Amino acid sequence: MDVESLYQDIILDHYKHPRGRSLIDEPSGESHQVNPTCGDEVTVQVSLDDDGRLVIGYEGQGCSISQASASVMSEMVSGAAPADADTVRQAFVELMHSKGAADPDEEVLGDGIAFVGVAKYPARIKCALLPWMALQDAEAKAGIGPDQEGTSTS
Amino acid sequence: MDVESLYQDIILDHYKHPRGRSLIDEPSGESHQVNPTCGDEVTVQVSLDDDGRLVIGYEGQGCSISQASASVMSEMVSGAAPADADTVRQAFVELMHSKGAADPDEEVLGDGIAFVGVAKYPARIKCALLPWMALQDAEAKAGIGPDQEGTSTS
Amino acid sequence: MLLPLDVDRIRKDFPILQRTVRGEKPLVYLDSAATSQKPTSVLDAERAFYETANAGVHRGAHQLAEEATDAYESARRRIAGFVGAETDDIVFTKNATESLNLVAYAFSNATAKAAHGAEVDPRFVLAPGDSIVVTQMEHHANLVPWQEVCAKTGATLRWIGVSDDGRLELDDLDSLIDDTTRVVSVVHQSNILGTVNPVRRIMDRAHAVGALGVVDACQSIPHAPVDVSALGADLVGWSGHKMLGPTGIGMLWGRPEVLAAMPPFITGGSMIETVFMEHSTYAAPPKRFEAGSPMVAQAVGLAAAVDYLTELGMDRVEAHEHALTGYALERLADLRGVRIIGPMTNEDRGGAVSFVVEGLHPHDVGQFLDDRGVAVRVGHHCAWPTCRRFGVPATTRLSTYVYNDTSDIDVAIEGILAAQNFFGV
Amino acid sequence: MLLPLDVDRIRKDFPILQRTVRGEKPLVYLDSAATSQKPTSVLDAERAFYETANAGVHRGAHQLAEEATDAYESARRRIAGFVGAETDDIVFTKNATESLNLVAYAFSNATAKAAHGAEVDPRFVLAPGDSIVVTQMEHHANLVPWQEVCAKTGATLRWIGVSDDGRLELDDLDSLIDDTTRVVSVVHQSNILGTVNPVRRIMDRAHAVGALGVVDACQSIPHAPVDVSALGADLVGWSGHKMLGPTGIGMLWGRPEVLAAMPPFITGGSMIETVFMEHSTYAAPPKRFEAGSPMVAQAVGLAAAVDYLTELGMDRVEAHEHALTGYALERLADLRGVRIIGPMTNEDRGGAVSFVVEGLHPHDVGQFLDDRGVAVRVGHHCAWPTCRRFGVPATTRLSTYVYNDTSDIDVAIEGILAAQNFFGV
Ligand SMILES: Cc1ncc(COP(=O)(O)O)c(C=O)c1O
Ligand SMILES: Cc1ncc(COP(=O)(O)O)c(C=O)c1O
Repeated sequence: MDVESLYQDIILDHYKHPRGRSLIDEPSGESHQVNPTCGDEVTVQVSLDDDGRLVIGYEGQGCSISQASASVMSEMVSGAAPADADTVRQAFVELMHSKGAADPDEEVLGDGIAFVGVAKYPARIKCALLPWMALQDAEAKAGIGPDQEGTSTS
Repeated sequence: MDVESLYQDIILDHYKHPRGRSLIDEPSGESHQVNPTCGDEVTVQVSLDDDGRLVIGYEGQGCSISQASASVMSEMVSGAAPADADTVRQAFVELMHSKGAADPDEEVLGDGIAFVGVAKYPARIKCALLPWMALQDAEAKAGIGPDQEGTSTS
Repeated sequence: MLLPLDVDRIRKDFPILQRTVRGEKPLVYLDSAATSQKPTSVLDAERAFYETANAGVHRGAHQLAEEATDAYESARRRIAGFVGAETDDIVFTKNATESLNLVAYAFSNATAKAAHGAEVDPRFVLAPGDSIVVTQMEHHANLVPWQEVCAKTGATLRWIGVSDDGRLELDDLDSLIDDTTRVVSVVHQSNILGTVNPVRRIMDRAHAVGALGVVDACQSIPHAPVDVSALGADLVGWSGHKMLGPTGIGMLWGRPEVLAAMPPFITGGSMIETVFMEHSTYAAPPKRFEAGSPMVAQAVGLAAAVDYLTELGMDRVEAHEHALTGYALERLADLRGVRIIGPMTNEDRGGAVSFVVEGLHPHDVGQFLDDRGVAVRVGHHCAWPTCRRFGVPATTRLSTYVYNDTSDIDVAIEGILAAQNFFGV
Repeated sequence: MLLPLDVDRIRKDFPILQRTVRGEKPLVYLDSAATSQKPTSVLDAERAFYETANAGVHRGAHQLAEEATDAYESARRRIAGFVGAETDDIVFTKNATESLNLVAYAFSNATAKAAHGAEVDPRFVLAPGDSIVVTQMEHHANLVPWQEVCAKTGATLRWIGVSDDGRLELDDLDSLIDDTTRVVSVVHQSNILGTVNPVRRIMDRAHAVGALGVVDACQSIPHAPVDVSALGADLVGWSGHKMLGPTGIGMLWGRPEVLAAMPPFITGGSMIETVFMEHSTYAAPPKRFEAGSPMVAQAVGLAAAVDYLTELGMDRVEAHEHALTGYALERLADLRGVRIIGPMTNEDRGGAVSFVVEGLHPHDVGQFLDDRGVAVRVGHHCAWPTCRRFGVPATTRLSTYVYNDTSDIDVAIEGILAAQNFFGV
């Protein structure tokens, strides 16, 4: 177990070059989440486009893990149907609770698989989960849910 | 160290036959003391007679040690000049803090010397001191003190 | 008498029980209602924590901090499991007294904040005309905090009386707990009388009038299987040191919805969400109620204690003490001049047996027991109003645990006889 | 560099320092500002207490209870002596956070009781228009409780600002602390900046306007000789776990007259004088503030810790850490892209050294240190407003103690360089 297994290149890349990092106009839901231990912050905004697919905005400040996780999250769920986004979110949460023993599915998680090493560092799991918690909360506020009528087209 | 060294005959005698146990009319000072651990209670009243000597009243309920100590106290200080009573009181307090190693002076302490064994039982020291604390407090309330003008004739 | 627990084996786990007192007399420890002794496994667990994992919890990003956090939270999980609770519904405090104060302060704090315009859960806001109900057999820890709440809010304290045989007088329960009642807080098992109270019935009545229900389980959880969520209460407090655990740790269990509605008590680090100079927001329970550096080693030690108890089996612990209590009651009843303060029968009754000896002050009885190596408690047992109820200044109390057997009671009985003999009563 | 303490010898007394982390790397513990490690003598003292003397204190009349009471009170005496205090002016709490809350609650409790007609010391009664003064470098434990007091009484919170070099801005002290000020509470040594504040001057100003003065000495008492009565304060709080002692014990020192005037905080057993169902009266300090079964084993362990520190000599402890801090400041100043948050010089400064690395988040710095076996703290260190003051979300903090030497700092410096290298900043 060493620090390189935590900081995989994909994570560093998302950290240095965050994808889709900006806020959107008139989100239907927004959530600001803070990690009280270290002060990491992330704001996630959601709305649905005309096809019922997710439009995501986000912003944040914090460590490489929380910020890269936000970037990966945005990449994975932007344009996805809420139900699909939920599948990804659940897979990510599960990965974080795997203690590093999981064999994550790249089909589902995309670049999210790079976070497998994070699960070995309990103090960093919260960082990685922060944007995903914000996503869930923002969706709840917007009334967007996986089982919701008309929102899932899959 | 055994229980007989604690319960000397003098103590038992005072416990079973308390001397001078009653309240007085119009005391100039009165103090009610409680041992919060066990609920022992004692009330001590003081005033001065025309010769400036102590008149003592008391009442109480509690264990053999606290009640015998009140009886001995009353016997030793009734009719004494406040300064002399103070000498006795101080000698008694000192005895109680001697951890049982003292060789108490019967001249000063009278039956009080029987309490030498109590000093070996920390939980009982408070019992033995209770009436003497009440005496000191009652005197203070009455404005009677060892150094006080006119109150000491010795 | 064949007891459910193998006391000889158990005593080997408790180093202090090997010692002698008062000149080579074997220690007979009958004061477990005050505090219990600790098995080696508890001492080892605490020490191992300090020697291998000690660090600030929930705050560091280094390996020790991870291990310390893990030790602390795993302790919470095991302790929660022991009382049938969810992990996050257990708050660590320093003792049961703090747990009960935490609850009482929810009321006075909410009341004061509401008066200055803050939004608080109205269930915790009190006013003159409101009543708080306790019993006449409360430990001071479940009485004085409520007196204080009354002094700060204008609410009135009421109490359920105690009958001559040491039972709660529940006939007028429905008039005592009425529409004005906002909280009902009762002891599960009395530390002075030994009585086990029908808390479910009282909690149900509390809920029927919309009051919150609190149970002081200090003397029940160590001695019998207790599922906190089955008591019918909203909040339950107890201590670790009475259940083979270290000094300095207590617990509060709460229904999650109630904990979430409560304002914080002690505030500072670790219980916050965000802090500005002007204002702060608070973390969710249980953290909201755990300000400052917690009792980590103590939680770890207590978890080892519940493991030890679980291995013995709480059913058997209960049966063991029930048998011992029956034996003590019988032997005491046989003594001339001895009056038991509390239920004389062994039904709905725990192993704290209080008594007075005619013509002898409890302090003097205790002294004779001490002289024989028997450790009992004499005094009002922090239940002074209960003593007054029975017209006694104090009592002598025997209290048992897993390491006691009937021979311990026998030594105590001999001591009482010796005292009677010595004082000629 | 020749240090005043023989670190090699000292490290042998701390079992945890023998362990390795993250794959066989020797532990480099630089997180003592969070919590210190414990020498064997402390662990032995706690264990010996449990194995020979454990019993309820101040309550029993048997030999164990005597010995336990003696152990507890002798611990109080030694701990008092360590800070130049009278024994009875030391109150035991569970941590510094409780100590500071105890003080804060004196105000909110007195205010609420006065509103319902009780007689209380008017110094503790607050109203809108009154002010409370803290600083911008407080630990949450000395900030949030005062915010709560304000929320409950209508008083206003003010604070002394912090300059760019991490010192208190005292120029406008006389206008900040004015006639409206009722209490001034300041940290002696900042846990995030390392600054040692001129508390005497601030306390004197508090007293000049008739306010009470409180000092949070959590980070000073473990690291330098401190005579609590010489700080000019009325009340001083600190923790045991940061000074080689067990978790779960804190202290509050008070001027006897002030303690005597304060209403109780946590109420219940042991803090009372008499109890009736209707009302109770309270014991004198320190007991008034120690409700419930106390942290006996922890007090005993902490007394062993102060014995250990006394043997090292607090003057030498201070000199040792001063030298180490100077070394750390120099080495950090030499690094490219490292900004120290707090005083850059070693004057009036303790051994908590916070910094940020350009382009790197503290969490990532901490991770690289951890990977090399170095335990540091990253985050806001429970001083979030102070971080905001410096425009940083968090810092990395090295903090030293008696078991650290310059090689520990060297390993940390290498870790920072490695992090910079890895992230290419
Ligand atoms: C300056 C300061 N004040 C208060 C505290 C709170 O101490 P504790 O967590 O032991 O209650 C700390 C430590 O965390 C501190 O460093
Ligand atoms: C019934 C009861 N309630 C409350 C308490 C208080 O517990 P603690 O002293 O551990 O806070 C005790 C024990 O002393 C008790 O027996």
